[in-house]
Amino acid sequence: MGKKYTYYPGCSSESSGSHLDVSLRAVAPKLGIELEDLNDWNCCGASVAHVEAGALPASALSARNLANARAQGNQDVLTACAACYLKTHHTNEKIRDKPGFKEKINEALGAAGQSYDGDLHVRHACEVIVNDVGLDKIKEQVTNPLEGLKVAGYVGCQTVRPFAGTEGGGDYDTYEDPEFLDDFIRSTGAEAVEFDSKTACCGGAIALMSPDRTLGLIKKILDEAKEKEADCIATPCPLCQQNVEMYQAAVNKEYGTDFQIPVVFYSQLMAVAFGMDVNKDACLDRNFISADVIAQKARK
Amino acid sequence: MAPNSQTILVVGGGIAGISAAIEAAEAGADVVLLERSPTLGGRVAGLNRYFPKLCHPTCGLEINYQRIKKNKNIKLFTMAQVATVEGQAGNYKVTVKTTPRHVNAKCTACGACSEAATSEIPNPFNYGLDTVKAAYLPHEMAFPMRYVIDGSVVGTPEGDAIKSSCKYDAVDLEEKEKTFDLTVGAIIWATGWKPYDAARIEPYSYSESPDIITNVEMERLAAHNGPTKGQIVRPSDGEPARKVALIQCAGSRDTNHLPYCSAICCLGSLKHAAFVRQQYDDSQVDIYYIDIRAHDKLEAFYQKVKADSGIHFIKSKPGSIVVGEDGRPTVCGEDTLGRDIYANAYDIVVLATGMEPCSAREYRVPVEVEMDDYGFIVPKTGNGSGIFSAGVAQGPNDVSTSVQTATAAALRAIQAVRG
Amino acid sequence: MSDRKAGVYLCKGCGIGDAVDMDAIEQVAVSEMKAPLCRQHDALCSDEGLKVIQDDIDGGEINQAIIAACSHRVMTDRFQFNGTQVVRANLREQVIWCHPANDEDTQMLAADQVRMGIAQAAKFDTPQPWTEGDFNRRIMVVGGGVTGLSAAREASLTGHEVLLIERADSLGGWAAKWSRRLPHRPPYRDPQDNDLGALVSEVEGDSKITVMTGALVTRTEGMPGKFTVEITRGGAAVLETVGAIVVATGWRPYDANKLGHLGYGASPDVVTGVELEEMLANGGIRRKSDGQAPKTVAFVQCAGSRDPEHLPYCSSVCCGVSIKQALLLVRSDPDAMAYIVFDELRTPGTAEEFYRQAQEAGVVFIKGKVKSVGADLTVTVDDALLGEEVPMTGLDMVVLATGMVPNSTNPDAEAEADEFQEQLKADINPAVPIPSAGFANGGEGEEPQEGFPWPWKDKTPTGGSILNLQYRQGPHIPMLADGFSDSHYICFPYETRRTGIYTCGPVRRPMGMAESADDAAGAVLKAIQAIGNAAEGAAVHPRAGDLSFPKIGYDICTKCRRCTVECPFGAIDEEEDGKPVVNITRCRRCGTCMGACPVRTIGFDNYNVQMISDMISAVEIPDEFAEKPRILILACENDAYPALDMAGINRHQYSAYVRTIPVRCLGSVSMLWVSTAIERGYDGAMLLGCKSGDDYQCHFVKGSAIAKERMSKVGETLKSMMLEEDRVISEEVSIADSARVADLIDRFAGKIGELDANPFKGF
Amino acid sequence: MTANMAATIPGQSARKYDLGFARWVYENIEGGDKLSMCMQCGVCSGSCPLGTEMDYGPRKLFMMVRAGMKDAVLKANTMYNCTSCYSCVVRCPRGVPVQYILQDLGRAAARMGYQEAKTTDNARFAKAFIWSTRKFGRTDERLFTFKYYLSFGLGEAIKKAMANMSIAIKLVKTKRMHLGMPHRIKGTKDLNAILAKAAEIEKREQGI
Repeated sequence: MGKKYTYYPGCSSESSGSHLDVSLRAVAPKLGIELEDLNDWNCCGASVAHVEAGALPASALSARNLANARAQGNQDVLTACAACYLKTHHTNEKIRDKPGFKEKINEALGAAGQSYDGDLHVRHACEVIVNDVGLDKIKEQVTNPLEGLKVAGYVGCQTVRPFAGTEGGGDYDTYEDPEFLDDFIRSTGAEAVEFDSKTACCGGAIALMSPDRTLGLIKKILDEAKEKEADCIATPCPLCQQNVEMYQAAVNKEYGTDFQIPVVFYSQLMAVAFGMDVNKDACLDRNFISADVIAQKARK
Repeated sequence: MAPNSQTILVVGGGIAGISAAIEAAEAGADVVLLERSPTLGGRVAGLNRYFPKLCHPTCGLEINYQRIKKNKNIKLFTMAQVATVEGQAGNYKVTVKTTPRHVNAKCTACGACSEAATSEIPNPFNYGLDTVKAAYLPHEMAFPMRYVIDGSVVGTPEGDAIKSSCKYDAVDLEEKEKTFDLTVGAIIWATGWKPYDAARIEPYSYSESPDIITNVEMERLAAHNGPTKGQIVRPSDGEPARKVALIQCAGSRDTNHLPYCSAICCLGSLKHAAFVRQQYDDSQVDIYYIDIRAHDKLEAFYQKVKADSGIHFIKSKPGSIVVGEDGRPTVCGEDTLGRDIYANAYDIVVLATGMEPCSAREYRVPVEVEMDDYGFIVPKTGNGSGIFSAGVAQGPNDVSTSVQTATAAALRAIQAVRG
Repeated sequence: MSDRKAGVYLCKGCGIGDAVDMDAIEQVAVSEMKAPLCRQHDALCSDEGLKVIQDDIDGGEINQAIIAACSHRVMTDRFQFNGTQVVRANLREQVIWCHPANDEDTQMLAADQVRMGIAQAAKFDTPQPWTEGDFNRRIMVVGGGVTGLSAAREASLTGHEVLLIERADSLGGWAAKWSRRLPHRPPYRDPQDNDLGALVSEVEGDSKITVMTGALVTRTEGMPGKFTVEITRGGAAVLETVGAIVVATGWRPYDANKLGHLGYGASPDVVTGVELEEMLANGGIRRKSDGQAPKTVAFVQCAGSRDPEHLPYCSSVCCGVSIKQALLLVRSDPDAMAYIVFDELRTPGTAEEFYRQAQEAGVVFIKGKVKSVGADLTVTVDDALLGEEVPMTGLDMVVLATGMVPNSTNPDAEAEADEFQEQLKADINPAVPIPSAGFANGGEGEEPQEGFPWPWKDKTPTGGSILNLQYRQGPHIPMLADGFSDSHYICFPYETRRTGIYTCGPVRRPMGMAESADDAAGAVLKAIQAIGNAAEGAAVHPRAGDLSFPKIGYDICTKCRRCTVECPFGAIDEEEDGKPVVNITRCRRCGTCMGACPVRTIGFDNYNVQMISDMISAVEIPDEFAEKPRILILACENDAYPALDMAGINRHQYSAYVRTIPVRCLGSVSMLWVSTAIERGYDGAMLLGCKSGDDYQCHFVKGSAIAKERMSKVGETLKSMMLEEDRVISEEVSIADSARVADLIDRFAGKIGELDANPFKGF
Repeated sequence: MTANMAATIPGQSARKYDLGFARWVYENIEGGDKLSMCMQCGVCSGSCPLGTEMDYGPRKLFMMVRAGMKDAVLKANTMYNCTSCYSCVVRCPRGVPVQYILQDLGRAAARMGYQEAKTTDNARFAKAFIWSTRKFGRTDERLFTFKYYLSFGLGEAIKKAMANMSIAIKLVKTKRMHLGMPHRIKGTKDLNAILAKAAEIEKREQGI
């Protein structure tokens, strides 16, 4: 049996990022990760809530989730979404470390009769895979190595920034040139192309509100993936996945390009390489730029 | 209690250690000088020129080496470092560990071993920018003037060939790590610095392009005895580097890296700007900086360099250096005086990496010393202690200040051993 | 030396024996040069080889060893035989490593190297040190501020008596006025207690230190080990004897009255940093106008410093001092606002922590040039970061961070005679443009221009000398164009042109308290060395330990004064009739006097005009039909000669027609040597020495410049001999020029080859 | 921090480098306590993906805070071009949490009623986002997006929705957007109570 974590899926798991959630749940047991869903979890607020709701209410969103998690036990909280991780982890640290903050947050939580004192660890799924699982475990599970598949590992921002290099963040990789995703890709038997844009910004939430401001950022990422002849882009971040996949048509229209590069989650690669069902587990059918190339390359 | 030993041990044979040893010896003290590498000279031996006079460090080293050769008070051990220290002021028992050079004192520096050698190793003197035979003279100004045989050839046919090439029985492939003991009255740590690892400044892509180099590498490129015989060229293709960016505070003044200012890099880069401009009439040099710290008289050097029409100062800490589509390193950031966002491509980009004291990480001082948060050994004054520091072991100092601290440390060590 | 028994030892090691016919060389030594003994060995530097020489010495066979092997720069320690004279002839670096093996010309060169060695040995005497009279070990420290106090204490702790002279009535200097000092110990974040009082007490309680306050040095004569100083106190003068002098006269604040554009004088609430410091030490910051504590204070950096109209240099400490004062202000009153207006913020090294500390405390840093400060305290800043001109209004006080002016002269003393004022016009200008291909040019064809006016180049500091040296070369300690006392400010910071007199602290370059205290310790060590060496008759840096010294043949001396004028170290005085007198312990043994002497009557026991002339003459000159020209090279032994050695190490090949003799300094080159060479039939001569001029690289400061000057007159001599002027040239060669020097030689040899052979051959 | 901070929010100062506003920022803006550490090196602005879209980069904005240029700071579009990539945060050599400060300055500008702040895409987007969060406890991408479009008026909303229709259809087809009832958490009431309380505390502390 694996190690148990309280799992916070986040809002995207129910919509645009559902294939991350499904594929992660599929591969987790094989990696020795036991996921117990967080009770009645709410939205983390992402990078958006703050401007409208205010700093403390934005933190209070995470604090409620943390209080719920604590009520479930003291196992580590795991989330696979970059924004959920950043907000929840940061709130947790502030409650633990920032003078006076715990009192304020608990005053707010008190309105619902809840409290929380900062003693949980909030961890990103990738960090857990690096630190608790290990690459060997991934390799052990590979039955259908993705030989010959060229993957551009696109980490994005918030998965690593600003916490990957901190002690609290598990100190599992660097901010600008992280290696973990390439390691994951290689562990599945695929080839990780040298991808300088690995931590370039896709525009984040601004891409959703004003795509015209951010198409250029997305184009740069696609440009390099194409230049490096990547078969697909793999990412850990739901918003990155969404932006880079969803706006390819708009980029093509704006710049006269013809990008058709599938954008998948690392967990989808793993599910395929682990020999699991390409649609039910790996959710390749949830990519609207066809990611069938992954299944095709997988050695049967 | 009278001190038992009047010998002063100087650890480190860079400019600070050399100066401390000679100054103490010329005042009559007995000195043992230890150097970890095969030759004296330390970091300065690898510099092309000094600021602000643009004169060659080897000139001063030659004088110092002559002083050592003529002074009977100095005993020199190379490839030696301190393993342990016990005791107190006036009576320290020091265990010294030596690593094998595989060449003994019979070496005449004739060079036959090097001719016999076939394999090449990265040249440590040139920071690995080129290679050198596995039997090599560290450089033409090496002191002692004696060859080194790299351990990689021990037990190989090449090693045997090297050994048999020597007519003077100077090759000793059997040589092992050794230790010996010294009794000394005072110790001066002059263990110097190493360049901050530029690869750790990830946005500056040091590992991504051969044309992104560090300031110490620039010294080697510009030096007549460097990998390019003094031609400042792009390491990637050997083409002249006519457009050059110098990036200040690459690591220094940065709480993510070295929180202190390394004090020498601004002047070093001003010097590098002059190197490039001296070599190519149609060159352009851009210096990216936060503050130009040309303190005291060195301000004159800054003003001189500033007066050159081919050198531009951009007050900006670049956000990143990326390798552009044409393969040229491109410096990206904001010009804080104009608020322009720039992306400028260069032939080479030179990172003015800071100084990290060897005592911080590389080398643990095996005796109780007061050390600050960065690993600099806090200088001691007055009586009571027999442990002193000099040069960059003490703080980020330039050559002149290192010599100053070394001379002061020599005096205080003399005070300690003479009670 | 009357009974010379020179043994010649020919080393065949390192391939010498393979490249050169050593038996033929032995023939030259024995048959031609009449060496009483000559031996060959396969490796002279081996234990066996050394034993051969030692046995000859022990057996009384020889008392001079001429070792023809590698360069004298290597195996120096091995070829030492307990006082037996050793002469080295370089067959390796400068013969077989840079010329083809088994070649006629290489063979001739090797033979000449041995001939020169034998000729040198014949004129080589072991120097006897000069140790006449008593040598005093006491150290005089001039200046009782932090630097001088530290120097006195350090000297005392090292066992020396000290005479400490302070012109004020009490010890302490400026630092005694500071409330707190800059942090110099970890964590470098907070102003530290001013512990100067403790140092003053230590000095006052030190029985080895004699303190004289209210005193001035009014006259200094003598030399290291034997200085006589006149000290005047309250009108009365006393004479004291000291062995060495440490000058720690420090600095004074730049006169704020010259800073009218920064509002000084327009409002009483525009004050200097020093004035603010005095307030801090005396109860806190108060406005002079109304006695109120100011709430809003701007600190203007570079008030005078880094300004061509005022002080061209950076005063180094002002940024730190303003940060300290601003911190003290905002800490004493949390509502107070402190602004530091700067151009470049200079907190080098760990002082960066102090900068951060001030920011954390809320001190605001504004980058920009202050254009004016009004009587209403409005500071108008060209705000570089906002990109607009900003009037800062509502200030309660403006503090000008005025710079440091070195007390390299005593501003209160009367200036010396005009002829000596000339000495203050510094001869070295650090702002000279860097000569180069692209440097300081708009492009090709444009003349390099001086970008930054260096105003002190032609001005002289006010006041009289510090020591009133009774030297032929004047009363002052030489200074550089920025007004600071001369110092070789890179490799050897304590070197001055006045042996036994060491400057330290801010008189040498701007520095703070901690660095000054360290600098004092360094200067004291140099003073101790000067005393020790003087007593042993040995030279100090750079020819440390050299026992030789210049001797003047007074029967021939014409009292022409060239030696007294040209000595870079002011070591030679004149008696009233012009007779030169060498103050031997001031001498650095460079030989510039020897080169200067028109009648060649100055020389050293082991280095003299005749010796080099004989070496030149010992070279075999092929006749004019042999088409084998000979070129004499006189090379500076510290730079050019090692460069030639390294040319060999790098196997750079060059003409084998050259015959090279190392010289102590080009300044020591007697023009007789050049004329001897020409008369003997050499076809050309090259002088290879260090860079001269404003960025000179000569370790004897003026040697190469003087040689250049002398060389300019050689052309006339050549013309008078009906020879081409360009047969004799002078080149600047640095130690790093190993590749270039080979090229220079070949080009010159090529030129000489184009000329007819020297008609004096065979005369 | 006092309960009546509201009275101390400084107005726009007539005098450059009046520290009233800066001190308010230091004390009340998230991460503002580190703002004084900025040494104006420009690494933040130079690292910013949308730096070219900004009226002023973060560096200059911070200098303007110090200079007391309250109106210019709070009217700037800088805060709304931050993508939260955190490059500035990890690169800042002085540990200034640039992104946090920008975000909170944007919030402060909106609260203080600056029209420039209230009419940005970001403000409209955030309003819609929070609406969903408050209503359902979670983000319903479909509903809040349309709500966001509606903030531009009905006509504009339909235009925007039509423009994105192909994406929406693809999302639905790939099971990444559902067409049923929004997922609603059980504790929406608790959540809203907590949020209201937090807002109340914040207003008490900062006066806005």
